[in-house]
Amino acid sequence: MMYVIAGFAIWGLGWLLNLYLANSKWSDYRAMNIAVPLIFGLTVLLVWECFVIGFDVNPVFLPRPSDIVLRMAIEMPRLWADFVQTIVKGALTGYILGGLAAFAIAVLADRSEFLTSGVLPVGSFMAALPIVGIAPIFVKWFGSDWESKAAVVAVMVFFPILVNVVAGMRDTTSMQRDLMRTYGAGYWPTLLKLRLPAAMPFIFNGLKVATTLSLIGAIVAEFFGSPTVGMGFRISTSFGQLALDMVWAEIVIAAIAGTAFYGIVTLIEKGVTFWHPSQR
Amino acid sequence: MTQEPTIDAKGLHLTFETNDGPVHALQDVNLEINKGDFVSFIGPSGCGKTTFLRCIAGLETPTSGHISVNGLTPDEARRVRAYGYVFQAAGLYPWRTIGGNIRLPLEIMGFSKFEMSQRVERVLELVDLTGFDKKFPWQLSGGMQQRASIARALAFDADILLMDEPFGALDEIVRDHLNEQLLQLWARTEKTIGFVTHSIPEAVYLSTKIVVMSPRPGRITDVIDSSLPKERPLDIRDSPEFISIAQRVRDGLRAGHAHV
Amino acid sequence: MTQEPTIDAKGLHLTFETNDGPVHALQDVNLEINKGDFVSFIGPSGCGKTTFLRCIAGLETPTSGHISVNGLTPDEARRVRAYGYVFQAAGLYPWRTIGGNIRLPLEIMGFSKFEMSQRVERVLELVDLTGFDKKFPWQLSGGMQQRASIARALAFDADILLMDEPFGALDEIVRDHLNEQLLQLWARTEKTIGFVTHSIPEAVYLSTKIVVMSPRPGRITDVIDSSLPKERPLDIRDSPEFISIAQRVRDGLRAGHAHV
Amino acid sequence: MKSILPVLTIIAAVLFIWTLAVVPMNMHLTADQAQRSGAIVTPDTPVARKETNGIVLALKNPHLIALTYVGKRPNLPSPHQVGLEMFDTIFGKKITSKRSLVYHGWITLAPTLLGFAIGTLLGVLLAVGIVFSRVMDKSVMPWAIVSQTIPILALAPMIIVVLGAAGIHGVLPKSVIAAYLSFFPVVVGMVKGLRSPDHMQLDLLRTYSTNNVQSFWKLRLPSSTPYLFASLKIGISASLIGTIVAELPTGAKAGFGARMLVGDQYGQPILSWAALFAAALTAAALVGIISLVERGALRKMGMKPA
Amino acid sequence: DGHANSVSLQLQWVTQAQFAGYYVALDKGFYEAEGLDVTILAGGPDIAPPQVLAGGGADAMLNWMPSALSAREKGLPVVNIAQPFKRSGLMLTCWKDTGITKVEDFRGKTIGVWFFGNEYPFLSWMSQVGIPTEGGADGVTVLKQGFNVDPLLNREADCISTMTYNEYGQVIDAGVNPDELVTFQYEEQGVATLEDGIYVLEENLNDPVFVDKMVRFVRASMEGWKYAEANAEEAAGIILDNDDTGAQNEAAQIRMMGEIAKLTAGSNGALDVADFDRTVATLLSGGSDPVISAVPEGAWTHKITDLALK
Ligand SMILES: Nc1ncnc2c1ncn2[C@@H]1O[C@H](COP(=O)(O)OP(=O)(O)OP(=O)(O)O)[C@@H](O)[C@H]1O
Ligand SMILES: Nc1ncnc2c1ncn2[C@@H]1O[C@H](COP(=O)(O)OP(=O)(O)OP(=O)(O)O)[C@@H](O)[C@H]1O
Ligand SMILES: Cc1ncc(C[n+]2csc(CCO)c2C)c(N)n1
Ligand SMILES: [Mg+2]
Ligand SMILES: [Mg+2]
Repeated sequence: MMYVIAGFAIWGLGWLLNLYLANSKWSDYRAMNIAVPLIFGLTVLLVWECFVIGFDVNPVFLPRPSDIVLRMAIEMPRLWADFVQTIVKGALTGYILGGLAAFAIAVLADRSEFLTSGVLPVGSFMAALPIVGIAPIFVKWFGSDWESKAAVVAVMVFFPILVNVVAGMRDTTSMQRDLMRTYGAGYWPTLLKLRLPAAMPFIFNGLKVATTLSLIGAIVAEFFGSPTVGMGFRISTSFGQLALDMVWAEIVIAAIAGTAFYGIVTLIEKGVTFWHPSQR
Repeated sequence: MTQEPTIDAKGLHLTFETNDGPVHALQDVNLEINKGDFVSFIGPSGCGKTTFLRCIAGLETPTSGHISVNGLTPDEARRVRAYGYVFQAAGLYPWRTIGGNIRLPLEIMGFSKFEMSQRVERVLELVDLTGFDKKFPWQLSGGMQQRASIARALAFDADILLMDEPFGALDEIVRDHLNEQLLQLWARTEKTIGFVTHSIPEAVYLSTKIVVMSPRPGRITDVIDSSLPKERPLDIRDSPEFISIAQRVRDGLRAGHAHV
Repeated sequence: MTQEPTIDAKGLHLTFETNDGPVHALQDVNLEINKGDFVSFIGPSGCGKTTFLRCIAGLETPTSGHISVNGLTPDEARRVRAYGYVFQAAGLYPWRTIGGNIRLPLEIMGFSKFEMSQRVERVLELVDLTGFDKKFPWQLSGGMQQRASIARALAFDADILLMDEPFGALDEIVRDHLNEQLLQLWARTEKTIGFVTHSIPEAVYLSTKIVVMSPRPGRITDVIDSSLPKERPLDIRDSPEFISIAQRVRDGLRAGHAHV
Repeated sequence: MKSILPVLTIIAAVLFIWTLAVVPMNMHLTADQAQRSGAIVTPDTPVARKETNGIVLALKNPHLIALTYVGKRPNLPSPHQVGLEMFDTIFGKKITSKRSLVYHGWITLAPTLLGFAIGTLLGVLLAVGIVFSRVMDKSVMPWAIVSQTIPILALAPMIIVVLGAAGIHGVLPKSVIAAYLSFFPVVVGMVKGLRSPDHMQLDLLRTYSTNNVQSFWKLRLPSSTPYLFASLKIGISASLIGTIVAELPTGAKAGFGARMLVGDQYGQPILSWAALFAAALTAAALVGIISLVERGALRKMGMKPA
Repeated sequence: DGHANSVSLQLQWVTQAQFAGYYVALDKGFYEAEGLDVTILAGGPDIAPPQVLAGGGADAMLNWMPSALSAREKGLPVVNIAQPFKRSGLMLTCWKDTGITKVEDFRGKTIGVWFFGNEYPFLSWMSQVGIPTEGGADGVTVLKQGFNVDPLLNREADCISTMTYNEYGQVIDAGVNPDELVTFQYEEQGVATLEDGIYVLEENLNDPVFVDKMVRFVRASMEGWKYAEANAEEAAGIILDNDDTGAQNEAAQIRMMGEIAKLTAGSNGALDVADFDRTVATLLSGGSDPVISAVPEGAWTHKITDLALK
């Protein structure tokens, strides 16, 4: 009971602290962008810990955060190997391949209205292929190792990037286009000097959504066949063994890696699209 | 070739379809502009000045009628980069600095690095924006943006300059200064210039030909060939000739308004 | 209350931080505007006219100095809807028709349906756009859009009207017409008006007070109280008094430019 | 409607490549099978064939090419196999039959729609919160991102078990997973959209001294509309995928997901492929409906649809 | 009340003849005759029955004993109350042309294994015969096998895990001749562990109401099993009726029922303690990373079966 009350108290305190920080005069500092979510996260963890103890939750259900941290400390080498297998080999490779393909197809299709209006619906059809359907097929085609995971990721990230590149390249004002026309600018100058720069805010939208998709894709595909290493392998195996602390340790790694990946893309976006109203 | 007009519009019509009915932006417009002419377009707002300029530049396709530029279609002329165009709004690319915006046409037309920086510097000076080349458009005032867009159009030497109210957002002093500069440029280079303005003195001061337009439907109501000499000091504006031309323009304008 | 100036700026500074150094948009600006004044701001582009108007409206926060509006801070005054503001560019909402755009402030301020349609009709007529209420902004010419944005600011009766070059894109005839209308409105309603313009005659014709500004850093170089009577027919512009005030403004402007 | 021809063209191209790919993809299995029934195959052992690329193998054994199109458990079913299976299970069965894809489609569709509604509502609410509250902006957005980096298939069983323990069965648990996947694109798109008004548009409202509620209805919401629809299209596909993922830990009993799984497990790839394509078609149809609504809405708002 | 007579059973896989006894008992009204209202919850690749049990989502679960004992050690006290499966159906199926004839030949080969708590029997076996599972020329390379037999057909793996009653038949259905294959049944290798048993939470066994309904449940279930053994075709038909996916085919289910009958034959439902001890011994010999570290106490009870079979 004590713990439950403590949980609620921490909840309230964390919220108040954030309320204060976010509205304080420091709220525009860079550090606040990290501190506030961190406090939020820390609060969640503490409340979680208190509630698990207080409500006596069975650890095969929900482990305590402290157990998870402990597990992470013990299993570092294994977690690292899983990370390399799944994120570096599977997700990143697939992200790059899928991104390049989407980009190439978008730019190609964009040359003609005809191709674009054909590629987009077919692309959206592809995006709707559920991962639990394509993962077994790709494992069959490309084997159990990371290649099949990269293929799944490539397919998953393809559409969001494609749509955004296409939409972005159309997001120019008529005056901006007319200006290019008065220069008698051909396809390439218009592409390089107007359409691509103007498309950047959209492209980064797609790239950001794709970061989270790529992690999910690589991890989930391992459920359908893998070597005996990898985050998805570990999650499903540990889940079957009811080693929930290990499952959560991997989830934490996935969350950290995913957030970092997203953050890096966001940083690049800030640098590239500094001129867009949403960045100013 | 010298006989043939640089720009020749015959029986031009242009109708926009809108949600509540067609808008006749241009109706039976006929106009000849010769090489080296400085033509001003003046008329109430909505009379089709912008639309006509866009037709010349091949940015808008007339519903019917015929238009030729240097004996080519406007589209072809556009492709051989016959025009410099200044839009009614500045329309700078937000991801480029002022310098970068001016460099844009130069890059496209393949000028050398050195040539580019020289030209950028020269036109920035011309429009009084020296030192602003590293700023981004949103960091400039409205008038400064407009001047940057004029600089952009001047940076490459197109034979035909089309300017849609380029000096609208500028004060009298700068405006006088730029008017003089423009006249000098025109005299020196023999460019053909199409120029939209709302200022009667400006139109009279600059032009060899003044086209008065009237709205609903947009059409030309008067074409005045200026009898002013090519050499025009600012104080020519007090000459009786100047005042009489201005009066004719004003009457034409008033007639257009009465029609409303 | 009648003693106290409606708008009172004391020692205003405003500096923008940009990628290549700070820009001093306003430096030590002091100005008092009394209730019922019609104040024009004139100066070369980039001298801070827009910035100062935005400070009055509470849209920009000065780096230092003090400003009060009706004894309130600009922010507070904004909150009691003391202002009507016309921006330098039309800034109509593209998803609303012209009528819808004018109705926008009225909806927000909770006017009745009937009242709204009456007011929309009235101000559309005032700016000569009757019949255009169902068109979308991009179907209008530049000048027509600007007039629509003026109508939008006039539709609700704010005590203070701030207008940033409202007539820049209009031709002389319409401009004269709107100038007269504005003067009438002002005389009738005793509004306090802040008005940015680049036209010296316009400034002199309209104002009770003319503020001449100069750039880099942006500051006030002259404040001219007009001795013209309140009743002003258009031909007052030929009176010697008018011409002498205009000359003073022109001199002030020129001095500002020389400084560049 | 004018996009029908281009779409058909692209589909034709895809089908063409697909048809070509069937040969090398299935060549090994076909060769193994042909050899068992006495045909002469080069190279003549499966182990040697494994080292040979599918195209080369096809060139060496042209007489087997036709057989690659009719295998019962191909690596890549040929388009006509999938097409026939789909036709048969969509039109050839009573829609109440367990063998009808229409029946399974409905099983999957119901949680999808409910989940989409929940997810969209949640997404819009969060986006509004993020745009109007600094605390929400700073603390919720990073965690919304984190939530999407958690592999859903790992989380799904726990959610299902927790809800099951709370006595919630049936459509709702699947909808929760569907909502979990669909809220994120809506948040991201809506935040972007609600922040898309430019300075002048915002300043105008400031001069009217609007409160947040008014600026939401009059400015932010209208200008976010294009973004909203773009997100809804992604969201509805995500919702469908969520439902299908959720069909595994809810005991893969019925629905597209169950068909895919069971087809895969019992060596009936054609059945899986048919379910896979039916799912994608369903999503495409849902996206199409949203596009139609979008068209109407944007036209009414005077925006020229792109 | 409802609680006294309602039972929900969590299966460990999708509806198939492996679970025929329960479906038959339901369909033939054996449960009803005992006054029970039984719900059968199908399983699948992403369902851990012990977790469902812990969450209160089911009264009883089916599980393989290694997985159940491991859950017990993890702090989830599950107890075996009945053991309808006497023999193990687990085996490895290998291509003959890989040269594999005996266990020693596994070295340097790739083998597909089911994980998710089902890897223990294999790992124990390998550690008993001294073959490392970390790959290399000297050990086996382990693949986490998906839910189909493609790794074998595509020759990605030299051997895969199969059940006598299901996956093995699928390999044959794919056109493979039995004499192209070599099989290793865990039962014959002496490393068999007990498969599908009925488990409940230990604490529930203190509740007489619960015990009473379990007694009736086990009695009816065993009746179902015996009926299914004797009427394979009818049982397969019942499975098909209960399969909501509409994807199962009849021939495969009839064959599966036939093979399942061989595994349930010889069990009256009561756990044979010798089988239990053998399972525990196998698991304890699991080398460096054993499934369980000590002989489990109280992991089974005859309390239910004693009453049920009386
Ligand atoms: N957001 C901004 N960031 C940086 N500098 C700015 C910004 N806005 C304005 N400035 C600078 O402040 C100065 C004053 O600008 P302001 O817009 O007030 O001029 P203005 O008098 O209205 O000119 P114009 O007549 O051309 O509209 C200019 O030098 C401009 O470059
Ligand atoms: N894209 C369009 N769709 C529909 N109507 C249009 C469009 N563009 C212009 N118009 C209409 O055509 C007419 C002429 O417009 P135009 O822009 O040529 O006028 P303008 O003479 O340049 O006016 P201003 O001096 O105000 O810029 C106007 O009535 C305008 O409403
Ligand atoms: C994820 C997962 N993988 C393997 C098994 C083991 N298993 C137990 S019964 C059965 C059916 C065989 O036809 C299989 C494969 C499981 N339960 N869950
Ligand atoms: Mg115009
Ligand atoms: Mg300004």
